[in-house]
Amino acid sequence: MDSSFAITGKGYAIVAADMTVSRSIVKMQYNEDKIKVLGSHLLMAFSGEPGDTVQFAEYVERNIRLAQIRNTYPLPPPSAASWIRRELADSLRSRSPYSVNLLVAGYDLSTHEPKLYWIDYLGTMATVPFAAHGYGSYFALSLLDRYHDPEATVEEGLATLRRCIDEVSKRLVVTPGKFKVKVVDKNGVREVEL
Amino acid sequence: MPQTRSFDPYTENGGTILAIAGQDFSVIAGDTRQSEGYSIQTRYAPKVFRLTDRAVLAVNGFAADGNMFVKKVKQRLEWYRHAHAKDMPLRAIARLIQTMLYAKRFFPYYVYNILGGIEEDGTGAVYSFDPVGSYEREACRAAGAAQSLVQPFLDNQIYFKNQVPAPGTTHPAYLSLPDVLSIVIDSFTSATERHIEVGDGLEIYIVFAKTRDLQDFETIRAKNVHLIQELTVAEDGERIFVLRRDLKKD
Amino acid sequence: MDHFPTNWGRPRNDAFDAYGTYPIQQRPNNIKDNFNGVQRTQQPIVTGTSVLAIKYKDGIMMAADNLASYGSLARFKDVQRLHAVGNHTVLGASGDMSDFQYIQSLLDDLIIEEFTEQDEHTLGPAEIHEYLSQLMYGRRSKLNPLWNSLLVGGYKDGKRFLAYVDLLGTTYSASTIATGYGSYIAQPLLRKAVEGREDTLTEREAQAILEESLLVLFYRDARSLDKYQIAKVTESGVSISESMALRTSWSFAEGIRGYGAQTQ
Amino acid sequence: MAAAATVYNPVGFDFSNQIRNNFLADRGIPLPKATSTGTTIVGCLFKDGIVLGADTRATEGEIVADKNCEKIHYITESIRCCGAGTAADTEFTTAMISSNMELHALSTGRKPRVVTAMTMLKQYLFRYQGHVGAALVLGGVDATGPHLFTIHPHGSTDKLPYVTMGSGSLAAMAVFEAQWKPSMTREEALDLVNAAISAGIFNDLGSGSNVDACVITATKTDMLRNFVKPNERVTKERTYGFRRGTTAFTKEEIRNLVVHEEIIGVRDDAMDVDGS
Amino acid sequence: MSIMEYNGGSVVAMVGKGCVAIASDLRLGNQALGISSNFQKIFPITDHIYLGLPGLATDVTTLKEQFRYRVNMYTIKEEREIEPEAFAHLVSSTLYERRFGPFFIEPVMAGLTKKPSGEYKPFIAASDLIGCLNFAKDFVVAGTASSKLFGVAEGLWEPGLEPEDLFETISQTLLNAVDRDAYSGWGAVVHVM
Amino acid sequence: MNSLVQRFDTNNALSEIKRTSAIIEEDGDNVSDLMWGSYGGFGNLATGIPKFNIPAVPDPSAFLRLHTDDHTDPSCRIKIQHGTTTLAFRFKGGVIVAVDSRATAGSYIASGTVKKVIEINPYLLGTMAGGAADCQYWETYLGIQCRLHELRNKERISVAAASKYLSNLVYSYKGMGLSMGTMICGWDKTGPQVYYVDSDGTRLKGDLFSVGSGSTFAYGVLDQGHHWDLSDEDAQELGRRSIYAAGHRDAFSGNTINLYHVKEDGWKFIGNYDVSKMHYEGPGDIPGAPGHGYGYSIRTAGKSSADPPTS
Repeated sequence: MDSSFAITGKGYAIVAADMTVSRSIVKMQYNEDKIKVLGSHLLMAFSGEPGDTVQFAEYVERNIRLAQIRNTYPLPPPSAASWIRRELADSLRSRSPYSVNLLVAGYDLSTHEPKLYWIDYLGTMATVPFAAHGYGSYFALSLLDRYHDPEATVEEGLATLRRCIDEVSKRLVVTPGKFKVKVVDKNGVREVEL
Repeated sequence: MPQTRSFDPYTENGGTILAIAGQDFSVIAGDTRQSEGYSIQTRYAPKVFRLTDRAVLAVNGFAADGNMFVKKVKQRLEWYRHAHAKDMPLRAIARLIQTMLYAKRFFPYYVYNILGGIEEDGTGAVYSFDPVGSYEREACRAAGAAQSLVQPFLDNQIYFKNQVPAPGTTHPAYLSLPDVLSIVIDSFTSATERHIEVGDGLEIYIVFAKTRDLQDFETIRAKNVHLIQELTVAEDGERIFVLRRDLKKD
Repeated sequence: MDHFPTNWGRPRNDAFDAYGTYPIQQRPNNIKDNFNGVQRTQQPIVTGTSVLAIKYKDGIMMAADNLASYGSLARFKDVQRLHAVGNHTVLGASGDMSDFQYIQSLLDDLIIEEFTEQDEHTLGPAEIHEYLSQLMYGRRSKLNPLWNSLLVGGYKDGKRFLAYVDLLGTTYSASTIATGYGSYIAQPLLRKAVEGREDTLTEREAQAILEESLLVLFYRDARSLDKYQIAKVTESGVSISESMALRTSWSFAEGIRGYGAQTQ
Repeated sequence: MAAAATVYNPVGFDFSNQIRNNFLADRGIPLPKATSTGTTIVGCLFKDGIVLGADTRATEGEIVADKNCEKIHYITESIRCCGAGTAADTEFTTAMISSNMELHALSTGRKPRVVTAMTMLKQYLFRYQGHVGAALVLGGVDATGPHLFTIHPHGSTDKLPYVTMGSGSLAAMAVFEAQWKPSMTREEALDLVNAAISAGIFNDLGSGSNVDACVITATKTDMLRNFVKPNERVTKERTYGFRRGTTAFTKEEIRNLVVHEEIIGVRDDAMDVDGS
Repeated sequence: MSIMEYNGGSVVAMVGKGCVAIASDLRLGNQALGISSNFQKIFPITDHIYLGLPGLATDVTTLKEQFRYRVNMYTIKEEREIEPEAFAHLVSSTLYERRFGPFFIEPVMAGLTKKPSGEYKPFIAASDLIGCLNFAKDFVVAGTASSKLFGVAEGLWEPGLEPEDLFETISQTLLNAVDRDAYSGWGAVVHVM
Repeated sequence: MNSLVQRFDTNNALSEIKRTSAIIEEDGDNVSDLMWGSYGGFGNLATGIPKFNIPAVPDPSAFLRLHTDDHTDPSCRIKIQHGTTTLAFRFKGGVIVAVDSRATAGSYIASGTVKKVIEINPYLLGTMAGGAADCQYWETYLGIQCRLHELRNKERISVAAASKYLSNLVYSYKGMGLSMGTMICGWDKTGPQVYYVDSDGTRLKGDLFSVGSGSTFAYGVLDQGHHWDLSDEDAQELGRRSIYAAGHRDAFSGNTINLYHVKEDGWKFIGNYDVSKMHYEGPGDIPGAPGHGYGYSIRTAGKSSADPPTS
């Protein structure tokens, strides 16, 4: 029952993910961080099969770091997303595939724009202005169609995000609880309290 | 020889039907092939039936259910005629068909019905049904094996879907009879090309409102004398004709 | 009620995926096995193979061999699968022979009943076919079918009649019909020989066509026999021939050696 | 993955997707089936050689995917092979055997024999235990005379004077059983093959469109593509052209492949620089 | 629901007079849920070949990358641009290689072949998911709306269409077909060569 | 042996034929009623709660599941049309009812012109989600009963009573395979009312419901814009916008929007709106409309989230 959302705005991208880890009918943890900071300007929210998620996120984190060490420069968001997708698609062809859904958000310093990629566990990738995974997407996407503004300020963006979270809390059978929210813009990554 | 492990009371006998309503006429058509699996059972099994002088029913799906259903509808209409000394109006027949189909909700008739004809106000009408009786009145509808091939073509040619009219004009609200007939024939020849269960023969029923001038039809009739037959029973009422022609037999 | 629309409009079964497992719902894989408990004729036991019939100038002609098989065993070699019903109709049956015998007794009773009425009406082939199609459809609707494919042929009031009905109640008529394996093997030959020539074929030609088809069937259908009967229905009524034998030829096999490189 | 991606394919099949596809299948999603052609293919012996025949319909389920496909495949100049079953399998299997036969011919320096092709095919198909779904009619003329075989998907073979395969095989076989006789002339054999294929075309829904035939004799091979065309489409009742501008669109981009560039001399002496 | 319908999408290609057109919808779905309305399914391979890849979206991206790689390798090794016919066979053999674990893609190709005389001849082809090629003279279709596309295209297509008319015909074919398909739609793109 | 004697007893042939005719008479129609009088030839709606033909198998609902529409099993033959996004909400000006018009059978869009609001009588509306035939049939039947109630009691039936009647009716078929999720909306002595009734037997009274595959998308827009004091125009716009949202995102919803408004003097049909037209052009120049297309790309045309440094 993971829920994650991401939206872009004027010069930034916001990624939000719920903080609960549940097993059977029990919430095991309610302050888990499901958003990995992959670089100075890159974020990745992950959800899916327990175990796979963290393993894959850490694997990606190390490799993105390695790429930066090797090349001096970090991978720009499009290249990073493409590489992540490829890893996921290839892993699906191995004996132990990762079942992980991802939202990769970053700020592209060369084009000065935020980038957001929706990637599912099959390795499907789409570039979108806003995205969601989990049951939350069934409520949030129509809401974002209505309220999302590509030129919104961070405050407006957070207000829109709050609408999504409120809606999901109101309508989803299992309320996701608290959300971790991170913002990436030209100055880098920072965490925001809602 | 049937050697299945358990008995399946349904089968599928292929074929396609369609109907188009004009302003004061209705066209109901079906191919005449009846097949099972890769075999042609017969090259001539009618799927379109005259119910009254202003109602024609096309059935498609499982042939045994279809024939039985038509038989029962005709029986009900006969009873109605005896009780009320007139033919049942078209929209009442539509509701009758709904309740008859729904009566078998838990053991459905595997039939897709299209009812076409003339309403009491003299307009052409088409009613389409799903196997358990949900129905609606439409201007055109295709059903059966090749419905997904034919219906979008009709959307385009009958409803002018996705077509921007030339500047300063609008699309006509109703098509003329010759246009409708040629679209029907082309629909079936196209479906025959691309769907293996459609072919052999084509039967087109044409129902005209009482008041309609048949001049355009007489021109067509004169050209196809041997193909067209009149089925009307009563005089001075609506008139029904059937046009038969061949389709490819492969 | 869930929000996967494709789950709608069909009976609920909460045993399957009650919570809509994510991301792809678990689907019931094997729902075909719900009818194991039903004890009814679920398969034929003693069976007859194809029946062939065509229209010709004077009426209709029908042919069937004399075999009733028990599985792959050629069990009874003297079974008559053509049955006269009244004076105008002949019935040919493939499929389960016991069900066929039941149908025969029903029809015999029907004819006797009709006869005792003495009302100047006699049942013609169309009526017999209608009766049988109602019977077969009714039984299929009770999910207790009579496991047969039947051909009804006849001649009455100057009209030929030939039609088919099977265990599902499916009916149709055509100028040539074949049941069972014959619908694959004999039907193409019959169609080619008969379609368009229904009004000119003589009795001799018609019989030759049927015999050739029976011969081909005997070559290719492992459940067939070289003993057969032919029924004719014409103006003058029904006649069913005595059992006859096909003249077979296997001479083409002389030149065949093995299935590959062998030459001797 | 990366190793497999070269221009020229490595030998054999690549199973890398299979784990993933099984994973999807386990989730209850039925995997799609490949194009499988219901077909009528036949072959028969006559006085001087072999006649092969095929219809030209390729189906995907109930839909006709190709109205005029070629089902008589080239093996060598005097050996041809008709294919039924999974379309891609017949295509690739015959192509592979064809090139192997060519290599065989080059390495032995002789005209290859029909039995060689037959043995290659049966061994290949047997190895895949029926998973390569090719049902074939192989015919040809070689130094030992005319030969006609059928090869089933599991690798079993048959050697007969007249053979049929595919969904229309029963219809076609009925024609052969009724009419075939030894030592027919070329015309008789062609007529018979035409009748057999036509029986399939008009009685089997999986077969249709045209008749292809191929006559192989010791001296010559005639590929009679669309030998008979009994199913031409009638002309449509009307034309369906649209007025230009009928379709609304939001954006138009033209990518001109011919780049026009006007070169303007900046100074008169530019040419001199080039020339010196 | 089959895996071919998981993400949705359809492609059609048509021949005109000295021209070809290839068109697709733009939807990327996750079953019934629409995810993106600008998902590219048609890719330029060379200046004279376009390739449409309807089917499972992850394989669209994977195959696109693989074909780009193989075509580049071909160009380097052969020192010439790949011709449409050769490319069709490259697609076919790439797919058949995975006969027993296929990509869930049914490619559609459209291109112009340069004849010795210097003119360009239209070329279209389609393949099933294991590489059975279908060279047609009129039109080819694939994707979740394929049966609908077959029906409309069979009705609307006519020989000898000029590029502008071909655009109208292929657009009308695609739009009306995807309008009857739940898994295709969300905008469309048409390429006319 | 006894049965054998009977078999060949000529006197008994008649009974044998009767037995077969009993087999042939396979459905339990009350023939005499339907043949005669003012019911003559009509369907079974007019003659009380109809009898249904049940297949003779141990588990009829399993039989039905085997043969009727099931996305897990493409080989099943009988494709029943599905209804999809519907919504209804209460506000100070009455009840807004909005629905889409798409019916799908598998991936094929069987119809884009389905009337999913069933006009039970001038004061009552029912919506249609789930099995189209189930909704049409039982809500028509409900209409008959409501009229009879009026005739018997000389007053209109309350929304509560009508919905309860329907709920009891379908509950008696629970587990048989009926599928409907409907909102019964109307205005009675107690004011505007909305009841949700489904084939499980659930009956809920509430302010705001949405049912169908696209309901979550409709909720997303609806919840954000809904409050009791909406003006009539804003409420209508909210209904329209919410169904558009579902029609856009959900593959099984779409084509056109039908909008109804129930007020004290009965329901009024506000309009039919094409979803594609809403996407590109919006509802046009009507009160409450945004003045542009609803589509995200239309609404945000020309906007960019790029933030190039201003030099």
